[in-house]
Amino acid sequence: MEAVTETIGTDQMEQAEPQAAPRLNLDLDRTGQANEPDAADAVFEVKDLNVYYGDFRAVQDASFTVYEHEITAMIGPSGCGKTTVLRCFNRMNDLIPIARVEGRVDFRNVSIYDPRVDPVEVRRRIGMVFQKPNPFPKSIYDNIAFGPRVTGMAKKKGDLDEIVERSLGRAALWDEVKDRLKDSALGLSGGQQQRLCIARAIAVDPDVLLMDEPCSALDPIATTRIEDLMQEIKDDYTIVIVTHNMQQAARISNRTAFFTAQLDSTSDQRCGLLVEYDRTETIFSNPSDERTENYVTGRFG
Amino acid sequence: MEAVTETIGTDQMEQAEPQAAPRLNLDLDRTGQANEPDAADAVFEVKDLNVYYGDFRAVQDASFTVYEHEITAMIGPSGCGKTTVLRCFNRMNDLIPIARVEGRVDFRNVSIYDPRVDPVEVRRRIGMVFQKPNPFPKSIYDNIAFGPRVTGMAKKKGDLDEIVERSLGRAALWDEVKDRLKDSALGLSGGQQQRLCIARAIAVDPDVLLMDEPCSALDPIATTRIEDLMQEIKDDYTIVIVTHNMQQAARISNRTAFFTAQLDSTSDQRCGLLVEYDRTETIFSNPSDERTENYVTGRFG
Amino acid sequence: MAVGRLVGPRTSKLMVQAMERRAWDIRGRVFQATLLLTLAISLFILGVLIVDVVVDAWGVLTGRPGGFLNGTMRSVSHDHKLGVHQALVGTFWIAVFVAVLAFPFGIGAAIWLEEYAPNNRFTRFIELNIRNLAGVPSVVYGLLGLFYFVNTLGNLTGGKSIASAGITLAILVLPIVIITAQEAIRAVPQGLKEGAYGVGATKWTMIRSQVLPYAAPGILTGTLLSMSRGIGEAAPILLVGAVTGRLGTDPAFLDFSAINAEAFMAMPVIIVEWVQNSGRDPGFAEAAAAAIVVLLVFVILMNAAAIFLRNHFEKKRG
Amino acid sequence: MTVTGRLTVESLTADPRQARKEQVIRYSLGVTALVSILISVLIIWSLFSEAWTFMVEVNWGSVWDIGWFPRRGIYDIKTLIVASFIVTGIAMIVATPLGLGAAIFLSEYARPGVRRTLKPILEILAGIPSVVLGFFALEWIAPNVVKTLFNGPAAGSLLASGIGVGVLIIPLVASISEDAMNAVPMSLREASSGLGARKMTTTVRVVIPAAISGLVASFILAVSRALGETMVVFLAGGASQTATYTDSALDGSLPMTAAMASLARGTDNVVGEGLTFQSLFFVGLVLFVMTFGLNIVANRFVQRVREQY
Amino acid sequence: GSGRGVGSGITGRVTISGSSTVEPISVRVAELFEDVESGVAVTVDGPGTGDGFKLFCAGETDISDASRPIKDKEIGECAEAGIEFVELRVAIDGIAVMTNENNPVDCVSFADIYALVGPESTGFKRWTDAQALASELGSSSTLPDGSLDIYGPGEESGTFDSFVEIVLEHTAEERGQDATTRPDYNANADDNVIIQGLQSSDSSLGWVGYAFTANVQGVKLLEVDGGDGCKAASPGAIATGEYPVARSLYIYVNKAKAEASPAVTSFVDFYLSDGGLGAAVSDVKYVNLTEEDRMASRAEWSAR
Ligand SMILES: Nc1ncnc2c1ncn2[C@@H]1O[C@H](COP(=O)(O)OP(=O)(O)OP(=O)(O)O)[C@@H](O)[C@H]1O
Ligand SMILES: Nc1ncnc2c1ncn2[C@@H]1O[C@H](COP(=O)(O)OP(=O)(O)OP(=O)(O)O)[C@@H](O)[C@H]1O
Ligand SMILES: [Mg+2]
Ligand SMILES: [Mg+2]
Repeated sequence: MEAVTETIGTDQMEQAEPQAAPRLNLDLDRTGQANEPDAADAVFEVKDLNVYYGDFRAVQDASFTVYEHEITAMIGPSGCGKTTVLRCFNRMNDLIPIARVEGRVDFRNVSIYDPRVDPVEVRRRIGMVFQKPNPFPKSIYDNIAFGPRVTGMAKKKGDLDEIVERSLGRAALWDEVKDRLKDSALGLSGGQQQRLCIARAIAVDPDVLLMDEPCSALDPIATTRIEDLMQEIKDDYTIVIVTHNMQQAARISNRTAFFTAQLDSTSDQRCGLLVEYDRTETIFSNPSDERTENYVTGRFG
Repeated sequence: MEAVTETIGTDQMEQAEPQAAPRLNLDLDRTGQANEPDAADAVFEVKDLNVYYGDFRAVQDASFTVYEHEITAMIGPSGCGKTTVLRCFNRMNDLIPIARVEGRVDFRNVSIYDPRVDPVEVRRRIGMVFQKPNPFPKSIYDNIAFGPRVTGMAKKKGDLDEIVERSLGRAALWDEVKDRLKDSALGLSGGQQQRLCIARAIAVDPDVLLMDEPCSALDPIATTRIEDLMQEIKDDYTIVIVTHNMQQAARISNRTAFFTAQLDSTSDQRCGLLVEYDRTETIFSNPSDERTENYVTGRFG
Repeated sequence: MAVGRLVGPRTSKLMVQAMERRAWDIRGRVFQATLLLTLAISLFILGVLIVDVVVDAWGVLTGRPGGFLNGTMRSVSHDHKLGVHQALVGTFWIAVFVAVLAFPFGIGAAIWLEEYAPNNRFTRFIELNIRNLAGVPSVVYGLLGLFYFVNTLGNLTGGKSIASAGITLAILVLPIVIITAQEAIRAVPQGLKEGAYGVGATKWTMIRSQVLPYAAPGILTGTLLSMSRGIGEAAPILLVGAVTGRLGTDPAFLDFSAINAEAFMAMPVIIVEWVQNSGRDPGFAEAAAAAIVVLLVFVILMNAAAIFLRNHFEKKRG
Repeated sequence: MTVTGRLTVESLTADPRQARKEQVIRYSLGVTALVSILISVLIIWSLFSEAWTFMVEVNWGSVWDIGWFPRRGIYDIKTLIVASFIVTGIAMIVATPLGLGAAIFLSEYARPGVRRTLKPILEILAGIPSVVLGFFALEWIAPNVVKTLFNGPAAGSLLASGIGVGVLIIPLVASISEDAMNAVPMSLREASSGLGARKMTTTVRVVIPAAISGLVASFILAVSRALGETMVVFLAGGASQTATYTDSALDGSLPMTAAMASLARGTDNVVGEGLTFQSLFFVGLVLFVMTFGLNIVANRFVQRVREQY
Repeated sequence: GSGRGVGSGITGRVTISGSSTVEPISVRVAELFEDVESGVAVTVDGPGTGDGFKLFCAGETDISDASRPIKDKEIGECAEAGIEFVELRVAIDGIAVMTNENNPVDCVSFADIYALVGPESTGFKRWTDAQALASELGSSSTLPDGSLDIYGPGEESGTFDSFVEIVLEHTAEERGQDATTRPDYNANADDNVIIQGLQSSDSSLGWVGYAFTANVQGVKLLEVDGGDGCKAASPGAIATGEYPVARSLYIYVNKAKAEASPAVTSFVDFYLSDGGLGAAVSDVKYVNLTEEDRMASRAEWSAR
């Protein structure tokens, strides 16, 4: 994790707060929606984010704000950098030695790339669910208990049992697995495994849930269950989801960020670009950028 | 290739010809289109096709007909057996030792699983383009020349040069690579590699081109080029394409087959099923099956 | 389309002819048969080897198996006390050294290289160095042992002792342990690591709770393979000075004083000794064959266990 | 944890005790990795220091003479090197066609079940200790192959030990070559079949060229292994502690490794008189440099395979 | 462990060093002895007769193996250290000098052998190459014209040492040469390989321990002229010393140590018994003493 160049010093931190305001006004003007969250509800503020893999710039100058208790979707063609941006939110990119992040990502007004910040603490608060369900090769119980154990959350055995039951319950999995908590998690179906991963993420009581195409490996029925689940839990968590599936974004999200991959004329490489970020209805019915419109109407991609 | 159980005896062959007719009338009735191809134009007739991987039935009882000089698309959620069906058309499944094909696939009235039929000859006539561009680690020239050489098509060096130029030309790649035919094909971009693979398939002058998600690894611009290319060459070839992308199917194909994966109650496994096969306009605007409608309108998947 | 368009015949009969199997793909068949032959010859020779050894060993092993395992080195082959006990004791202790030294260091190094090492020149240098060490001929490790453990550190190790031989062989197998452990660790799915990090695990917690359990079978495979290599190597111990000729003492297996005693024997070296003796005393050829069978039982069992284990887990994990 | 509003940097900093523990683990593991460097340094130091003494003190005329007689002060290194090359050459002639053929068969032709059975068997056989091959070469190959087919001596000879080493490295060649061909993506085979190529054509014109780096690597590694192989040539090489120069495979002689092993054997072993002890390290150094060079080249090829796919 | 025999329960150590030629006999006797007296640990070493006497006269060993009688100088050293000893003859080392049965040569003199295989013969490829040197050394033989293919044991063996010391050493020292053979001959530790080599060339020459020549085909034992005319090798001629390429092998026992240690005493008792020497000498392929000579050694020991 040491390979990431933390280009953002603490001195830049003080200037962060007045960031989100102007954009909000714009939103109001364009869509006429009055119940826009105010700046205090911003969970993430991304400003001039650039991510490099070695020399290759995967994401260029992205700036946007994620609001509390909303589902924010990121859509766009393959390779446009959606996953890359998402992984900046909990410093998961630290795990890729060649990845380098520039610009700022503020989580509740703290720059998470501040050198004093421990990425482990960040990930405690910002849970993640991956494209392919990745249960540990342990029992269902131990999968859920893993997080509370390593973070020292549960003091007593009873606490742990309670956390496991509550998390599985929230992930709508308790009834299906309560009789076989000691069985291997690998014996669950794909959809169950993904809900298990959601339960596992919930178990450490995070503030935010990041989800990277959580349904792409699932069948339609399992997908529906996960989507329902997201709707249920969004009152407690802030959710950021990457999806390939425009219909899914339209169905579940409050806000949508549309990325595309654009040929960078200087380097002759394709670089991810945030084209448009707005309320989901706007993106799908009245986008302001032609590229967004082409994409959401299926004219390309 | 010896592992496939060839369940279809030659004695079944004689009954093959009157197969496509009834369905054509139906089509006429439903869509009112008069320029429906007649039975003589059928390139593939698939009848009661079942494909197994070991004990697992991946495709169940598929029957449909592919017509000459058309683009036929196969769509459906992941794992529904699209690739499996496509690979039955040129006996590519023979390469998977555990794969077993039952039912019949007639190519221009010849059952290609007839024991007398040489799969090598079948593949000569029915070219294939794969999901991931797979150029040989040789020069561009040698990639194209490979097929003509091994099939003994080109008698003289001049012939070979001509075939290479013409194939690259047809695949809209000649101008981009004509000055570096001796360079390694691995140095080309993804989109160029995929066009190279198309050129390579064209070089042996096949009758049919099978394409398995040929654009899924490509960016929108490269995708557009390949789609244009398909439109151009469809007068000379019959094309069958598998795609994940409904928009693509709608844009380019004449006919669409919609597959889905359905839980088989007896084996508790998900098995691929052909839900509906019709003219593309019909599938997208007026499908007769509810599952098709749900899928094409994005209500699931 | 100018050049040979093949759509051609559309009627059933002609088409079938066109696509008919060429009677026999003679060249292909010959090619395949040749390849099969090479495989058969290879396995045949190795089979002959095993059969030859077992046949030679038959008399000794069926005649007096217990006496042979409990017997000691003798200068004539017809001595009824001739046997491999001293060599088994030496090999046992060498195995202990390998396990105690090579395994922890090797696995530790593998963890560091796969999970901690920065991606820089120094790391690449270490990796290259390990790969090269794995290719250094074993006899050169013998020189290393002779120079340092027998001569320079002779006071500590007891000179030409089991300790010297054990440390030398531990060093010899270290690169193999590292490389196989690295492979096992590399095979841990990124998803598992990310899953652990995603709920707030620290690096070491992640390694301990996810990487090591998942990689355990692979690491075990590597340790078994390197152990079998360690107990089968003769050249380094020969240089470190396993006794040739007479070894007066015959310690018990758990006799710790044997570790740094100035004389020892080991299975591969007793085989060398007896093969060489067979010139003046042909009876030693049988004794050598019997000792080979004893050694092969251990080595092949270890290898087989390792490879079975690896294949089993590979299959289980798809 | 429902945090609302602001958070402070402090709430996201690491627990210092935890951080220290992580640090200690990190450094301990780093130290274990450094051991490998230490070993290399030790090897090179021991080889060079003794070999240096040898090179300074030896009468260089005796390093190019009639044979290897270390106890008489005649250290004709060419005798050893030529014997090593003869053995290695014979070993490669035996192992390359057999190992490569077996590998191609396993990777391209064998049914999965057959492959799943035979590959592990080959790998198990790859673990047969070399003393066993030494015994086999002397007791079986010499009388049954060298004498019968080549009219050579029924006892040890370079030919017998060359064949023995060849048999020893067949599994090595087969296993690495098989891995190399297995690493060729299925998609290339499919592309070739899709164009109407027959299996043999696909194998010869697509798979083998694509795997060539790995095949070359396996060949070089096998050469290096054959050069460094000790016990087979020691037991079946047909010479004892000395060797007169010969370039005939039917004679007995001492390859480098056998010369070292035989110096070490015997009651008054390695101490010896004069430069005997040092000559051991001199030969070791020559051998080390040769195999080191080969390994570096082989690793390059292996690296190339990795980068390709 | 093994070898737990039923002895008289003596414990202790016996330390033996000296000639590498005698070493195999002492080792074999030690093995047989330990089978009976498992409480005694016998160590045997073979650095050479001279080195052995140095240790012996320094009081570091109980028994010294020797392939020649002790020299006056060594007697002096022992006396200085106050060490008294008994000399016991234990076996005879006879070496057969051989050639192919098709070779016309029947007898060679020490001078011929020196000219053919001595240090000055290095590089000689034919028998005739050695003619000049042989004549110079006073030999009257006419060497045949054939390629000179020499087979013998390697330098590490006791037979090599004996051969050099008996046949070559004297002439070599006179001529200021190292006491050794030419390096370029086919050395092999395996006596059967030496015999095979002799069989393979019509004009071969070689030497092995006499015991290995029993029942060999295609080769003949040469008569050897050690100054007293050509003598053929036979057990009798070797035992009597008539055949010149033979010598007696001895052990020297420290009297005081034997007195002090029952282990040493009983070991030597055993050494000289039929169960000791009687079995060991033929086991390791040396020539047994005649019955009278063995009795003489026992008498010597009893009379110490
Ligand atoms: N670990 C990595 N090393 C190098 N390049 C990477 C790495 N991960 C991603 N990239 C590159 O960065 C770009 C953006 O990748 P990213 O995975 O963020 O795209 P995405 O929008 O999530 O695509 P997809 O929809 O296919 O998941 C791509 O060009 C990709 O090749
Ligand atoms: N080689 C194989 N061995 C075993 N099962 C296979 C194999 N190939 C495919 N399958 C299984 O057969 C089913 C159909 O697979 P197929 O690849 O045809 O689906 P698809 O519709 O092409 O999916 P996708 O859109 O993901 O490419 C799946 O359940 C898959 O797991
Ligand atoms: Mg992604
Ligand atoms: Mg597919």
